Parts: sequence; structure tokens; C-alpha cells
Amino acid sequence: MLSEYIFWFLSFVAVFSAAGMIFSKNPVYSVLSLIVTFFAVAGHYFLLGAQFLAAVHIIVYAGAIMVLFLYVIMMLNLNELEEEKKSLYTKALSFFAGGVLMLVLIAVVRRTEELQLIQPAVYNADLGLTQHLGKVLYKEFLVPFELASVLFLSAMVGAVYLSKKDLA
Amino acid sequence: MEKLVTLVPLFPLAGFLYIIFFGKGFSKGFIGTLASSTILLSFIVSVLVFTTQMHGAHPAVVKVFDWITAGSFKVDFSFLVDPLSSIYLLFITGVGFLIHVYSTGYMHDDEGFSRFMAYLNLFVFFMLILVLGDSYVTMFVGWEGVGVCSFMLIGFWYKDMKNNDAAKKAFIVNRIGDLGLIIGMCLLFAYTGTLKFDDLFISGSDISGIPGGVATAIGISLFIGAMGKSAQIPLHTWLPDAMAGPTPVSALIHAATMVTAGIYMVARSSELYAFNEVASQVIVWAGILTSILGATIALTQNDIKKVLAYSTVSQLGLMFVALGMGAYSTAVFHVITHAFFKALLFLGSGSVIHGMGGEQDIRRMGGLKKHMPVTHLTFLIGTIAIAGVFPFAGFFSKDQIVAVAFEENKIVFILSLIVSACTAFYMFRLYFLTFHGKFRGTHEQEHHLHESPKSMTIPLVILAALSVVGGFIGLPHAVGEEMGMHWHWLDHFLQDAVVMPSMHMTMGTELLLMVIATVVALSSIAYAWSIYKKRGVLADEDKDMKSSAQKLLYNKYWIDEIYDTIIRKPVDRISDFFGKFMEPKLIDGLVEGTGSLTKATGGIFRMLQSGSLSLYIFVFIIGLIAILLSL
Amino acid sequence: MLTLLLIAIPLFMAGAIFVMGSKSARQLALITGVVELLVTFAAIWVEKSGNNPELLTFNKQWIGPLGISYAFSLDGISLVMVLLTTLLLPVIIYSSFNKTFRNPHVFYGLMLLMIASMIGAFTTSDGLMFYIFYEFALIPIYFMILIWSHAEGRARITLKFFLYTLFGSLFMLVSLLYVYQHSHSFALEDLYAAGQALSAYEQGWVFAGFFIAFAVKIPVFPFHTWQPATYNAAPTAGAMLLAGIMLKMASYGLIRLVLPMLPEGVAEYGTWALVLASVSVLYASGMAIVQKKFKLLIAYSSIAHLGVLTAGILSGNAQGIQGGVMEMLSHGIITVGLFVVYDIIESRMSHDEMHRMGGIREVNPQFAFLFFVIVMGSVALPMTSGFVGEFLLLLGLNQYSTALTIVAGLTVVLGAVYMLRSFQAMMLGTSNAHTQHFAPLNQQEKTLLYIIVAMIVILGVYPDPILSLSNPSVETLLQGIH
Amino acid sequence: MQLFHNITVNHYLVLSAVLFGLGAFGVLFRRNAIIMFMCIELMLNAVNLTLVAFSKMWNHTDGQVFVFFIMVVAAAEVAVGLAILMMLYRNLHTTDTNVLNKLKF
Repeated sequence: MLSEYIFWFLSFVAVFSAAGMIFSKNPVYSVLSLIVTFFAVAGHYFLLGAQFLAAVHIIVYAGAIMVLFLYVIMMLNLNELEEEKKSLYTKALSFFAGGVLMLVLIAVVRRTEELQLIQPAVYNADLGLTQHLGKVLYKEFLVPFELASVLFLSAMVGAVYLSKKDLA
Repeated sequence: MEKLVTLVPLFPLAGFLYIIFFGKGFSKGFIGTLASSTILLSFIVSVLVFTTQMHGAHPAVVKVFDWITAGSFKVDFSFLVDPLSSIYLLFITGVGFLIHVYSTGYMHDDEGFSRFMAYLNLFVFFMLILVLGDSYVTMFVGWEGVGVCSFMLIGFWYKDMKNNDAAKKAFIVNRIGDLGLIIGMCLLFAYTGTLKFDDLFISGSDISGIPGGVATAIGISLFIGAMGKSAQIPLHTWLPDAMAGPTPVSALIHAATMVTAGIYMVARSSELYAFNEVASQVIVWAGILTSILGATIALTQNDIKKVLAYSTVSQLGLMFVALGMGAYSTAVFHVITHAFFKALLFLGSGSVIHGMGGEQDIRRMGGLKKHMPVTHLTFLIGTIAIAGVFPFAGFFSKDQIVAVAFEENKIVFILSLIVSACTAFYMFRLYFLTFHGKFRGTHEQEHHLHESPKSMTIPLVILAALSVVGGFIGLPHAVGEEMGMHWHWLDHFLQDAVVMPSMHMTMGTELLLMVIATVVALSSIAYAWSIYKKRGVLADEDKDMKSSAQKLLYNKYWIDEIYDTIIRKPVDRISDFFGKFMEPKLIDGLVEGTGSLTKATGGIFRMLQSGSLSLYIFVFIIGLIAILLSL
Repeated sequence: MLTLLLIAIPLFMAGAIFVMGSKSARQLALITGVVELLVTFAAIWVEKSGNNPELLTFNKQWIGPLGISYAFSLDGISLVMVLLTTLLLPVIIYSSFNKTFRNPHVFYGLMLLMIASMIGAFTTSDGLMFYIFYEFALIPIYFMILIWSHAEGRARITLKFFLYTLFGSLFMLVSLLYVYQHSHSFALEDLYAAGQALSAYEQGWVFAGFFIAFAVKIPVFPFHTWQPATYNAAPTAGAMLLAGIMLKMASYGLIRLVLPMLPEGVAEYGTWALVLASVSVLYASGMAIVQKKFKLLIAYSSIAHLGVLTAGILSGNAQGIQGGVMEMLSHGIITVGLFVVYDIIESRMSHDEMHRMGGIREVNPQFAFLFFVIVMGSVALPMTSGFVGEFLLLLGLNQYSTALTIVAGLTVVLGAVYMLRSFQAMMLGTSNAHTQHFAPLNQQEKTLLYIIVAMIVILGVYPDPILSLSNPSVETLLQGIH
Repeated sequence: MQLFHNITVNHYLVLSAVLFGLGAFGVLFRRNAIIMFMCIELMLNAVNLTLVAFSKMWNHTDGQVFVFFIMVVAAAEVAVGLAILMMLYRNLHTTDTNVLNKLKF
């Protein structure tokens, strides 16, 4: 029962802070609300038994990516920026499109049968543990894993190159 | 023995190649001797081949090499030795040799001497291939080859564009005929599966299966080829123009040998024509019309070579009359005698032109008798021979044609008598205007006048002798019996090679016809004599021509101009239309239009590419929703 | 294995030349050409001797589930086509020896790349591989024309050429895929079987797709408008490659793909194609008559001859196909010869307008003589290679329709008209101020012309080695149809 | 595990649908490129959530490994994307997408 409450709580936090991220006028607040959302999502991962992912999620998203966002916003001094003007027309359209998409997605889910989270026959509590995941990553997914590091390297090079001052 | 025949065309070919590639450093005398001696060697071998055939050797096919293979179509490059080809070999190499010798004198001062001799050698080579080929395809090799040599030799003096135009005209008109020949070959192959003479004719079975209509089409198509080569209506216009070439060329190619290729081909295909009434009638009428046309035009021409050219056209027409009437050996007979006397006449005229320093207009000649005795005498013999006076060569062959016409078709008979009369008249007109009367040229020309060198006169003498006795190879029954000689020798000789007509003419009729022919010829000669010798009438200058008939004839019935209007100009105009409108506007317009249409459509759709990110995402999400909903 | 070698050598050498730079690019290219020729002779020897036939084939699966494989095999027809390519390659390379242009290593590298691709198309026995090679050859020639052309508007001309031929090929792809639906394999034998199993009506449509693709490339009226402009814009070596070899891929495709795959479609619904090809002869001849520039005349005369070729091949009998094979070889040689002549004239006169010339024969009789032989080859005179091909084509076409034979046969007359007109205008008459100083041929030009003239004459006098090489293959091909 | 007897995969799916819809709405609604970027991250997270839920359901690690790689890509993307935005801002002094509309004909 407890986990149920936690689920509802975390979901509420995630949705609410996501909305806050969108509607906040100050970009810094947006970033902060998004961090909250990420924490909530990390909580969900815990609930689902994916401890490793939860940890990585917090480290990567909250720790690295969002800091990067904050950093950029500070550097560009975006918090002083005036909020762009939007016509009612755009607002309505975007609300309509996003809403319909959400509704359609929910409707799709609704139409599927109930899927139990835990199938007792195959249940394995160790699934999301670091040890287990590490074995999988370094055995079955060794090549993609290494490729991912190459991707990172190239992203790094790219980022450094792009942010050079004299590149105009 | 037959294997030797391969050598016959090989000698001239070797001569040609040698002169073209290595002939630079040698003297004219050496080149001339070389070129002539290759033909002489060919002639000697031809004589050997001919004697074996005369002694009744079987026709033989001598294979040289594999040539064309395509499925069921297989043609070797091989030679057919039979009476027809061996007699052709004989007179081609014989007359060819004489003309080569003559050319060494005639062309001696020309800068292109060695080139000329080389071309002549090449021509003889192709002519020999033409008559030796054992299939239509091999024959076609020679057929086209002589066409090219004719092209090169007509345009020999290439600096003058008029010569080049004449050469081009000859080649193109010949090509029209060749197309007919190709179509004929194609049809023949489609219905018999072979183009070899011995499959088609000697074994004899293959052509009987051709349906009648197709046989007619084949016959006419092949005859179109012959029309081109042998200058028959309506493809005759190139031959008079071809006189632009040096005179030995006119003698060898445009009188004695090449132009008779059409007769050779029809005679070779005699089995095809023998039972083909329609095609044969076409040949007869084309032949007699050409003959009349040529003879009448020749009446008014003033260029010594043009007269002879139209005379050739006319004589060729007569040969076709004989072919069309089924007297194939008679046509061959006339080919041979005609080769003798027409070559003689051309060479004689060449001698005259040589002496006159290049002048060809008979209105500027006259009285050459005393300056050029040998030329005069031999020319006279040639004139008598062509006019058909007993017992010169032309008499017998022409008389046979007239006799056949008498048997087959009385209208043609009468027309052929008219042709004979005209022939005798214009030839003697030419003779009298050239050799009798007063000299009408300039003083320099008169001063320059001289008899030609030995190398030119000796061939004249030999040909004159042949023109006298050449007719005896085909003595008619009546005469032969009377004189105790072998009559119709040629017919007997050729009976294995060509279809023989079934003629049943009494000796009386035969004699009567001979008398008629002689009377016609003699009275015509007498008329010419009375006008041009006795009264001394001269040919009109261009501006003096009054009667419309005279103008019509002098301008050759305006056929060239008519062709120009109905063929050349429309072709040019259509091509122009293609080039100016159809290609750039219509066809390329469509192609470019496709491009422009694509571009225009793209122009419309690119409006959507506004650059606004929000819009893109909006459309994207709408699309996503649509996809989800449709699932 | 030899087939693989034939493709690999130019491919490898192209790479080597790219890498090694401009220094000795042309020599390397020429050596490659000669080596290719030797390999071809070796292959012909293997085929003729009949021993070790496995040397001539190569088969390795590429995309197994889709039935695509690297399959190459050399039969008589392919060998003749390869021979055409490798005979002309050294000639073409040598013909550009006295010219200097930017980045020769790129130029020759592209040329060898194109050669590799064309040999691939001529030797492959996989439908999709044919398509790939067929298309790939476009890329090098596109750049060769674009970069080394001096013509005005070359970008536009090359783009049109590229797009047009590519557009045409799409029809072929559609047809190929349609047949593939039934065969589930791109191996030619499977495609043949599947194609023949289609109804005649279907075959007619599939044929239409193929024919449009090939008609654009050959080119056949009215799909030809890219060609004269492209020839005119292309550097001479490029035009030689294009006219001499590349266009033959299309006519080869007719023999290799269309005839055995869609015999009924061609026979029953293919009349329009034969009519177009025959009209092409007339139309292009007409166009050739009005041309004032020699290069354009070559272009249109090429269309006219290829019209006969197309019609003859489509008639679908042994004579037509044999004639086609022979004519492809001969037309390649003669066209390259004409381009060499053009090059010689252009290098001296710096234009190719025929009416402004005249009397060159007087100044340079040797050149005129050699040119004359090539002209005679072009008008299909017996004893030149042109005759054997054209005669067999007409012989074959006649079995389909006599009327078309007469129309297509007019090339005999009209060809003589335009070729002799141009020869007369340029060579004969008296020399004028422009032509008076027509320089004598240098050693390279002489060698080139003599080689070409020798090929024309030898193949004309003794075509048997070629014809007997391809004849068994042609008969096998035809047996597969009936 | 009694823990979850009332929470099904469907719950998680609905949750991620809501988050995804919010992200999409945000991308449309805002014009600040940085905020749009963050919305994209949100959408990625929504997807990750479903993957983890399914991984739990099938008891298979592949889903989680997938999430791991998505994170890797996301991090790389952010690094490069933000660098691009920095450069754009330096040159144009804005991150408004309405101004950044030069990528057209």
C-alpha cells in the first residue's frame, strides 16, 4: 500500500513540476522544476527496482545535464530576457495539439488490457542491480557500450569546437 | 586449277597496297609498270581459269576464309568459278590491262599519278570480287567497293568542287540502288535462308519455294540495285556527271566494267527472273525507256564525253531489254562487245582530249583526222562497231537483242530499232564534227595538236581489233552456218551458268532482221554524213538553240532539275524543319518542359518550408496523432 | 576469376592513380589499359579453347535473402563487349596524351572507375548488379564532363544529361522489380524464367519500362535530346567514352535482359519500339544533314546508326543479335575514330564549323586518306567493320518487318549524304586562308589514326573471330527463348 | 511482492503519456530554444519510464540497457545542442526560434 501512495505522490510531483517548467517565465525556475521532475522519475525507477538506473539518472540528468543548462542560462543571462509574445492563436493551437496528443496516447493505453507489473513466473529481484546490469552491459552489449564512448568523445569534440570564440 | 582464281584479285590488291604505302619514292615509270603488270598477271591467271572452264570443268567454289556467321546465316568469303564469272574475269582483266597501259601515258603529267594507278588497281580488285563472289553478300562487297573507287576516281581532281559534287552524286545515287539490293538480299534470305549462288541457283531448289508476290518484290528490289549501278531510269543521272573523272576512268569504270555489274547481277540471278513475269517486264520497260532517253539526249550533246556517256546509258538500256526478255547470254554478249568498242571510243576521246590540251567541246574541234591518224582510224572503227555495221562486234550483239525483241514484244522491237538509228546518227555526228571539217579551236590548241604517245595508241589499236572481231564469239545461226564457224559459241559456253531462252527463229527471219538492222544503221549513217560532212553543218551554240525539242534534249529532259526540286530540296527542307523547329522546340521542349514543371511544382511546395520551427513541430505532432488514430 | 580481375584492375589502378597524384597518371592509365586488353585476350583464349570455363565465372552471395549476388560470367557476347571496352580504353587514353589539363590524376582515375563499372555491367549475370553498374558509370562521366568541359552552360547540360538518363533508368528499376516479384531472385536465369512466365500483355508493359530506360541512353528518338549537347560539351575523351562504350551498355542490356526475359512482350507489344528506332534513323539523319559543326554531326550520325542497331536487336533473331554485337563493336571504334579526327581538326583550327574549312586534303593528304577510311566505315562500306554489323542488322530486322527495314535501311543512303557532304566540305576543294597552314600529323595522331583504321579494316575484312566468338552464345540465348 | 498489486503497467503508461504530452505541448508553447530543449528531455524521460516499466514486467534487462543508452545519447545531444545554442546566441543575441528561421529556401 505504501508503494501505491508513493507512486501517486511521485507522479503528482513529476506532472506538476513538469507543468511548472513549461509555464515558468524565468528559465532558471524552469530548470529547477525540471530537476524536481527528474528526481520524481528517479523515484519511479527505484520503485520499479531499477536502482542502478535511478542513480545514473540523478547523476546524469540532475547532476550533469541540468547543471549544464543552468550554466548556459547564466552565461547567456537569459533570466533577464523578456518573455516572448505569443498570440492567442498559437497558444490555442499548441494547447490543442499537445492535449490531443496526450488524450490519444492515454486512450491508446486505455484500450489495452491491464498488464500486471509483476509476472510471478519470471520475477527476479536482482534485475536492476548494478552487478547484474554491469554484467549484461559488459558482455552482451560490449560493442554498443564502447561505441557509446566514442559517441561521447565526438560529442565532446563537437561541443568544444562549436563553442570556440572565433567561430563566427 | 580453280584454286588459282584466288590470285586473280590478289594481284591488283597487292599493287594497290604497295603503291599506297611504299610508292612514294619510286618513279612514275616504275609505278605505271607495276600497276599494269599486276593486272597483266591477273589476266594470265584468268586465261588459265577460263580455259579450264572452256574445256568443261565443273563450276567450283573456292573458299578463302570464314566470313560472317550469325545463327543460320553463314557466308564464307569464297569465289565461284563458272563460265559466267570466268568470262567476266577475262574481259575485266583484259580491258583493265589495256586501260592501265593507256593511263600510264594519259596521266603521265598529272601530279597524282601514283595515286591514280593505285585507285585503278583497287577498282580492278573490287570488280573482280564482284564477279567472283559466290554469294550476294560477297558480290555486294565488290559492288560497293567499285562504287567507292568510282567515287574516288570521279573526284580525282578534288580541287574542283564540280568534280567532287559529281563524285558525291554518283556515290549517293548508287547507294539508293544499293539499298534496293540490300532489301532484295534480306527478302531472299528471309524466304530461302541462304544467299549463296550455288544453294540458290545451281542446286536450284531453294528459290522455287518463294511465293510469287515475294519473288516479284525480290526481283524488283535487286533490279533497283542494278538500276543504280548500271544507270537505268530513274537512277541514271549520275553517269553523265561521272565524266568529270579522268578519261581512262570513264572508259574502264563508266563504260566497260562497273556499269555492267547490274547486267552481271541480273544474269547471275537469271533463275530468279526467268519465271518472274512482272519483274522481267519492269526490266524490259526500264531498259527500253532508258535506252531511248539516252539515245535522244546524246543527239544534242556537244561534250565529247557526254555523248559517249549517254550512249553508254542507252546501250546499257538495251542490255536490260535483253535481260528482261530472258536472253541473259545475249546481254552478256553485248556487255563484252560493248566493253571493247566503248572502251575504245572513250580512250579515243581521251586521246583527242589529250591532244587538244583538255578541250572536250566538239564545237571547238574538227579536222583532227590529219593530226591524229591512229586515233582517227581506231575511233572510226569504234564508231562503226557501235553503230552496228556488219561484221563489226556491235552488229552481232545488238542484232541478237533486236531479234529477241522481235520475238517477244513488237513495240520494244520498234523502239530498239529507233535506238539503233539514233545511235548510228549521234555517233557519226560526233565522228564527223571531231575529225572532219575545219579546225575550230584556238591557235594555241592547233599548235599543240599531236598524236598521242605509244602507250596510248597501242591499247587503242588492240581494242580496235577486238571491236572488229569481238562479235564472232556470238555469231548468229544464219551467219555461223554459212561461214562454217562455231555459231552461238557464247550461248553454249554460258548455258550452265544462266538460263537459256527457248528461241525458235527460222534462218529466214534471222537474216531478214539482220538486213533490217543494217539498213537502219546505214541509212542513219548516211543521214549524218549528209548533214555534217556534206553540208558541213555545225552544232549550235548554247544561245542559238531555238526549238523546244532541242532544248529539252540538250538539257537532258531537265531530269536533274526535277530531282533537285522533288527530292533534294524537300529533304533539305524537312531536315531544316527538324533542326530549326522539331528538335529544339518540340522534343527538347517536352524534355525541358518536364524539368520546368518539376521546378514549378517544387516552387509551390517550397512555400511550406517557412523556416518556422513551431510550425514544423505542430505539423509533425498532428501527423503523429493522425497515425495513432489510424492505428 | 578473370572476370573479377577485369573489374578489379581498373578499380585498383583508379585508386592508385588518385593517391599517386598527377605526375605519371596518364602513363599508369595507359599501362592499365594495355593490361586490361591482355587480360581480355586471355579470357577470349580461355573461352575459345573451352578448357577451364570456371575461370570465366565468379559467384558469391551478397544479400542472400533477397537473391542478390556478385555473379559474373563471361560468355561470347560479354567477351565482345569487354573487348570493345578494352580495345578502346588504351586508344582513348592515348588520344588525350598530348593535352594538358588540370588534375590529370583525377581525370584518369575517374575514367578507370567508369571502365570498371562498365565492364561490370557487361559481365554480370545478376539483374540488380547490372542496374547498379549501369547507374554507377554515370557518376564518373558526370564529373568528367562537368569539370573538364569548356563549353558554356556545361553545368546545365551535364545536369540534364545526368537527370535524364537517371530518370530513364528508374523505369528499368520498376520493370526489374516487377519481374523480381515473381522470381524472388535477381539471378538472370531466374529473371528469364519469371519474365517468360508472365503473360504477353504484362511482358509488353515490363518491356516498355526497360525500353524507355535503354532508349534514353542509346539514345532513340525522341529521347535523344540530351546527347548532342552533351557530346558537344564533353571533353573529347569523355565523348569517346560516352559514345564508344557507355551507350553500348543500353543496347547490351536489350540483348542480355530484355530479349531473353520478355520475348513475347517484344514480339507482340514491341512494335512501337521498333518503329521508334526506325524513325530515329530517319530523323537523326535529317538532323545530321543540317548540322554545321562536325562534332554535332558525329552525334547525330551516332543516333542514326544506333537506331538501326536497336531495331535490329529488337527483331530478336540470330542475325539481328549477331549484327547488334558486331555493330556495337564497330560503331564504338568508328565513333572514337571520328572523335579523334575531330580532335585533330579542332586542335589546328580551334573550331569545327565545316563550311569554314576546305582543301585540307591538298595540304595534308595522309590525314584526308585516313579520315576517308573512317568515313567509309561510318557509311558501312563492305570491307569495313560497319558493313558486317549493319548488314546483319538489316537482315535480322527484315524478318520482323520489311517496311521497317526499308525505313531503317535509308541510313545507307542518308549516311552517305551527310558523311560525304562533311568530308567534302572539310577536306576537298582548294585550301583557304584558314586551312592553308594545317599542320602535319604528329607521331601520336598518326599512331592513333592508323590503329583505328587498321581495326576498322581488319574487322571488316575478317570479322569471323568476333562473330564466331559470339555466335554460340547468341544461339544459346535464343534457345532459352524458344 | 505485494507491493504493486494495484499499480499496473498501464498506470506507468498513462503517466508517461501525460509527461510526453506535456513535453510536446511545451515544445509548441514556448519559443525559447533552451526551454524547448528541456521539454525534449522531458519527453525522453517519459519514454524511458515506459521502458523501465516494461523491463520490470518482462523481467528483462534489455529495457534498462536501452534506457542507459538513451541517457548516453541525451547527454551527448545536450552537450552539442547547447554548444550550438551558445554559438547562435553569440552571433544573433537571441534564442527565440521565431528569429531562427533562416533555414528555408
